Amino acid sequence: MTSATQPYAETVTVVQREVTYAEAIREGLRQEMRRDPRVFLVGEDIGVYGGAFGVTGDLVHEFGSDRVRDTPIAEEVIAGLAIGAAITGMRPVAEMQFSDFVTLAMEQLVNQAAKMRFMLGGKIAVPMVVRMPGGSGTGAAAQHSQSLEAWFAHVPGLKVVMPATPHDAKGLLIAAIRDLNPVLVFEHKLLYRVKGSVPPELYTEELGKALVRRPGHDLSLIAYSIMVPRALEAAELLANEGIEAEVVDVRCLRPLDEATIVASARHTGRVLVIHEAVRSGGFGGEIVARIAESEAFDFLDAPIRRLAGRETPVPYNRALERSTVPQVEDIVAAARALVRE
Amino acid sequence: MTSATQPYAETVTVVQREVTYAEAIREGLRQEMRRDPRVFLVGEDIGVYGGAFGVTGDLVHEFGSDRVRDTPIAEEVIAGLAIGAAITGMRPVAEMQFSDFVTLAMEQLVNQAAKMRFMLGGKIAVPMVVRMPGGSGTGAAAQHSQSLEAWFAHVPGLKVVMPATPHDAKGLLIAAIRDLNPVLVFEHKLLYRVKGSVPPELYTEELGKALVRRPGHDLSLIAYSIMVPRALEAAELLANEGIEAEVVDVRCLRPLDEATIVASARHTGRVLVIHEAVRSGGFGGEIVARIAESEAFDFLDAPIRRLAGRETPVPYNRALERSTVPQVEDIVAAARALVRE
Amino acid sequence: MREALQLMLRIRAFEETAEQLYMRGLVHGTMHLSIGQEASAVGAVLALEPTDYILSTHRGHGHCIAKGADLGRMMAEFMGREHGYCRGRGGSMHIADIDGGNLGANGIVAAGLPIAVGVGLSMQLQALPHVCLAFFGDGAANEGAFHEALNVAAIWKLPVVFFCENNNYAMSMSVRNAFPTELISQRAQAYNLPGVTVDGNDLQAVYGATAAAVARARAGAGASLIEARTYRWRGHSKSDRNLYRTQQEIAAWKERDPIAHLRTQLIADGLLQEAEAEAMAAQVREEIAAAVAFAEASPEPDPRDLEDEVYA
Amino acid sequence: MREALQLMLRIRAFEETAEQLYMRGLVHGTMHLSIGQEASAVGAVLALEPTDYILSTHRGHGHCIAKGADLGRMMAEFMGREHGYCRGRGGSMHIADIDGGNLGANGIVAAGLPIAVGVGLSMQLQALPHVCLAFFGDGAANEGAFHEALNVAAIWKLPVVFFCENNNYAMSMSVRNAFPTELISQRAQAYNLPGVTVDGNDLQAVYGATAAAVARARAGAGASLIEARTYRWRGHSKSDRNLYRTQQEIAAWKERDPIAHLRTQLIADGLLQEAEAEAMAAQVREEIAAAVAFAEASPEPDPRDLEDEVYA
Ligand SMILES: Cc1ncc(C[n+]2csc(CCOP(=O)(O)OP(=O)(O)O)c2C)c(N)n1
Ligand SMILES: Cc1ncc(C[n+]2csc(CCOP(=O)(O)OP(=O)(O)O)c2C)c(N)n1
Ligand SMILES: [Mg+2]
Ligand SMILES: [Mg+2]
Repeated sequence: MTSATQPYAETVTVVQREVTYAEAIREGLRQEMRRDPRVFLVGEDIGVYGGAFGVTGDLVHEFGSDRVRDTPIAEEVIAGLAIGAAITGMRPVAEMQFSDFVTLAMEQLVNQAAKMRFMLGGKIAVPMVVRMPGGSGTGAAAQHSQSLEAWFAHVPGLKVVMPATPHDAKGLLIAAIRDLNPVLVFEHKLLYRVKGSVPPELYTEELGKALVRRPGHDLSLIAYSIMVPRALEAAELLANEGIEAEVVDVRCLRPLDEATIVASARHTGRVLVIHEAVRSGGFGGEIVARIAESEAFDFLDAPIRRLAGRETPVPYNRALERSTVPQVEDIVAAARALVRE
Repeated sequence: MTSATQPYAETVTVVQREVTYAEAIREGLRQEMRRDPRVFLVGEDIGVYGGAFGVTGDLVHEFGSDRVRDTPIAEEVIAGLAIGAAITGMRPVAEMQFSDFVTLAMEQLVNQAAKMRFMLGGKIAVPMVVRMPGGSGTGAAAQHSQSLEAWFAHVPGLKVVMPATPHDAKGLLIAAIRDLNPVLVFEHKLLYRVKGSVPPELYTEELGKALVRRPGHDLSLIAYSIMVPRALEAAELLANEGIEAEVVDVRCLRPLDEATIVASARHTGRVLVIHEAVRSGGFGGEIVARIAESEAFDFLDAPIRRLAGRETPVPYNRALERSTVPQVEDIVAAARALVRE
Repeated sequence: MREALQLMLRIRAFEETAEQLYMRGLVHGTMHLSIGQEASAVGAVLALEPTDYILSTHRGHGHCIAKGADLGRMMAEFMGREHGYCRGRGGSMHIADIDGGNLGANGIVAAGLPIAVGVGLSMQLQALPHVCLAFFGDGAANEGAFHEALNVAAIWKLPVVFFCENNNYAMSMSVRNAFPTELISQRAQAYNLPGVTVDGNDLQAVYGATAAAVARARAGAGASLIEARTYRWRGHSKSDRNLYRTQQEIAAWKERDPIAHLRTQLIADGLLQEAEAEAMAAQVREEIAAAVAFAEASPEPDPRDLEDEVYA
Repeated sequence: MREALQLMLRIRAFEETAEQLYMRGLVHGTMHLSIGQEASAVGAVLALEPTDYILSTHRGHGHCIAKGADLGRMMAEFMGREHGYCRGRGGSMHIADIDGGNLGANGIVAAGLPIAVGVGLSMQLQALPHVCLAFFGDGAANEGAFHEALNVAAIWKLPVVFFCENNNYAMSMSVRNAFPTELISQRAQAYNLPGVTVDGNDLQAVYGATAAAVARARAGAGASLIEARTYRWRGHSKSDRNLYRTQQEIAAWKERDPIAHLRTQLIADGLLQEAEAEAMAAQVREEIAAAVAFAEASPEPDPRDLEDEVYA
């Protein structure tokens, strides 16, 4: 939580290698697997097929089908076996092919992985990772497009990571693998092909640390995952209108870097919280509550606003689908309205 | 949403029959099953055993084991069969023996029941109910004591009911059974033995309507389920100190009666949101956000506060367990602090 | 049997056209084609009455057509249009034809099986004579839902037919690696249910096995498991590069084309003339062209009041 | 075998004492007693090496004692005290003895089975010679997790022993109503695993079957399913009024007391004298009394820093 005293991301000045979010994940997995023989991958079609979204790619060729392990379609066992392996010396990285399928693994993740350490009086650690592609935008309809991160942010014992950039996709993943707790990483399908600068070496990004991606003083756009690049794009457009938005990338929902969020709210006095997940019961409510409960409350110049997914399942048709999730223009409009309040 | 214009519950003046929350549920089931042959009950040990908490009691003797149907331990099928029966003419009322076991039925409830109508373009309705005992206080430890309602309040297509009194346990349940949508009813284990006045006839309570259980002007205690009686008890103690708390019983998390909540916040200017579920990611965040986004924002005299479950799994030891969940004295203390802010 | 051939041709043509539309960028989303599996879809559904139910899968176009769905409304749904079966909300993976007894394709593997138990129970409780046939893949047979559903259907003697289309792969996972046994139908024994394996590319074999299971279900004798061995000619979905199987294997299965097989048989049996077969194919092509035209003429759905459609 | 008798006596005495403590209102929570099932717990665990793992169930006191747990720390946990195995956080349903290879009781039916797959896989990946034995009940065998776990353990030939304690009831659900087959072990065939049913009240039968399965697992030949037929004398938990079974049935099973059976056998075989048996029982009573004293002397845990213990 050093962010409060160090509020702005350092500006990258040197030209760096650009790789996609998916490649960054694969590179992180490859490097960590080379470093640590305890790490193995397990999931559906992650081997020869290379993963439904191509994330694991050719890893099976380097590490073999023992360490890049295809399973039958059996999500409960995928989660459960990660637990069993984690508590007996391994470092499993499991994949749910779509995050929607985690509905079949809730018992193992929530009742077992999250609680085991606490229930057993601290006698055990459960160092495992579950990677899950989430979000809409690919026409995959209601059962393949959800954003369910809020559920897990509600579960003590789990950590929840939402990387927004290729850099974070790699660094937060490595940190997650080395973490001694069960960590869920929600990757956004539409980000997989987005490029960004990624250091070629192994590195970690601290779990539980938000980042101010863009400084500003007129309002705070608090976002995570795909809503970060959208908020940054919106901020550029807003800047053309003379509105300087500060963009905070939450990065990790549990543990949550409340200090950075509250500092930004206090600094700008106007807050728009943005996520793709359905608004009601979404994690945005938690962020709003943290601000509303905090010392920033007295510095607010307008009601806190949320911009989030509509109160519907995700529809198939492209225009319908697009309408259910905040787009850049929606952020611009909501921000504009907020600074006028 | 008539609540905004009719903010206070009518005071009950005639002496009424007192029955327990569990009896009220059973009576509601019995009467509705007599009225509507499509209604049947399904779950583990609900027949001869009478239910793990004795809720279904002797119903099997009146309706037989076809309509009060014991299942093997197979939560995914319990949920799924309710869906299949609901879409082909029946009115299933399924039970999860403990709400924690719904982790095994998330796929059916969230991906199927909630979305079916929408995904199929409105061609179908899924009139089913899932009853689930939740909450802590019985020494059942981490896997039998959770409060998971926030998850479902995040899912469009589901309705989520949290009855706080025997009256509501019956009336909201009947409404849930008659509703054409999947409705989840979270019953609190510690409430099962609590008595209250319950009309002997069949009646429904509207889903999606909050109730001001006690008027007051110094602060609003916004609560649901077991926290309602605790808030009312706290309000009595606070009244002795000259603090008049208004107690709002949310009753239904989805649909949410925002109008009643916002009206109370605006009226008192100070809000304490209370629930048993873990604070982070809990539904309290949603309630706070609704207020912080609303016109009540300008009427707030203090930051909105939440009082909720600690950030841990529920421990076994009685004192530990008690410490993880808001008690009457915690509400009194938090309310007192809030009015002084 | 001529009807069967026509249905199979219709499915093949639908799938090929769907593929073309997809290639031409006219479809946003995913699709799972059932080319090569037409006999299992048609053979199974022909053994049902119109008032019986089916539950379908992500690879569901064939089931839907076999159950008598309107091709135009299917195509419109595939293209996400307002006049599609789901008004463009569901797409390929969720096409349903409720009035026709198709309770819907499903995007979640094995998810239809617990629902089928409920449909069966509902029939039993209402003393209705209808049967529920649940399609699922080989991959689905390794999900927990399969086990729970078959067990409950067995103990309650529900009128359900569990119909497994074993096309040898669950995405890239070969049945050789996913199953410790040779036959999926063998699992029926664990639930004391009849279980048979049939050549899923042989329309009559599929029909026969299903008819027996349906008769049993309708007679109140309970559920059955059928395994139909077949093969999908196309990749799992459009992102599939077929790295997990050989071109040789695909070619060998194409030799066993269920449509050619039935056609040859009907002609050999004197039930069909070459010319009739050609006419049938031509007619199907027209039907599909009309379906595409219908779909293309259908308006885009309106995003405005989407929230109003979530609840009944 | 004398060791086995001692362990069984210890379990019985622990359970009886637990029950008394509960009756006296000294325990806040629930408990599931395994009185009558001692031979299955002990017979199974005796076939393991100390370095092997077990996964236990809600009815887990017996498994834990058989695996060599400290009675005082168990009793302290049961009473929710700081010196209990879980520092009072877990209670009866979550007692674990990690150092002793007991990875924990579990409050969720069948939840240990997927975890056991992971332990087995972990051993295989690390080329360690240890075996994982997962206890579960008849009720658990109808959960989806059972199916997924057995299938995956089978295809990967994991060193796991699936040990089903069939005590004829899952709470109030009789196996007669919950299963369409006579034998649960028959389900092994669906996964091409060896499956046997043994008299769970016969220590030697249990031991023999388990030893064979363990040897197979350790040799790299894969998993097995064992069904041990037994009976719980007490209700499912304390709220049970035994409405689903007859007193007659309970009495008949009490006649088949596994402890009396082994004791008689040992004496008949000349491996034990009456007096030794008495001395053993007396010693066990002392152990349990000491365990209670230890538990009662153990402090109550402190609620203050609970949040700090959630994460490693
Ligand atoms: C629960 C679940 N897990 C994984 C997937 C992703 N997925 C979709 S289809 C499929 C393969 C299904 O194989 P099978 O059941 O054999 O059907 P087929 O595709 O061969 O027709 C997979 C893994 C899913 N949709 N649902
Ligand atoms: C998933 C799940 N469903 C239901 C329960 C409630 N429950 C606890 S034990 C039990 C019966 C278990 O039966 P069985 O597996 O035969 O074990 P036994 O109690 O007979 O030892 C039930 C229904 C649970 N704990 N977990
Ligand atoms: Mg397949
Ligand atoms: Mg049992």
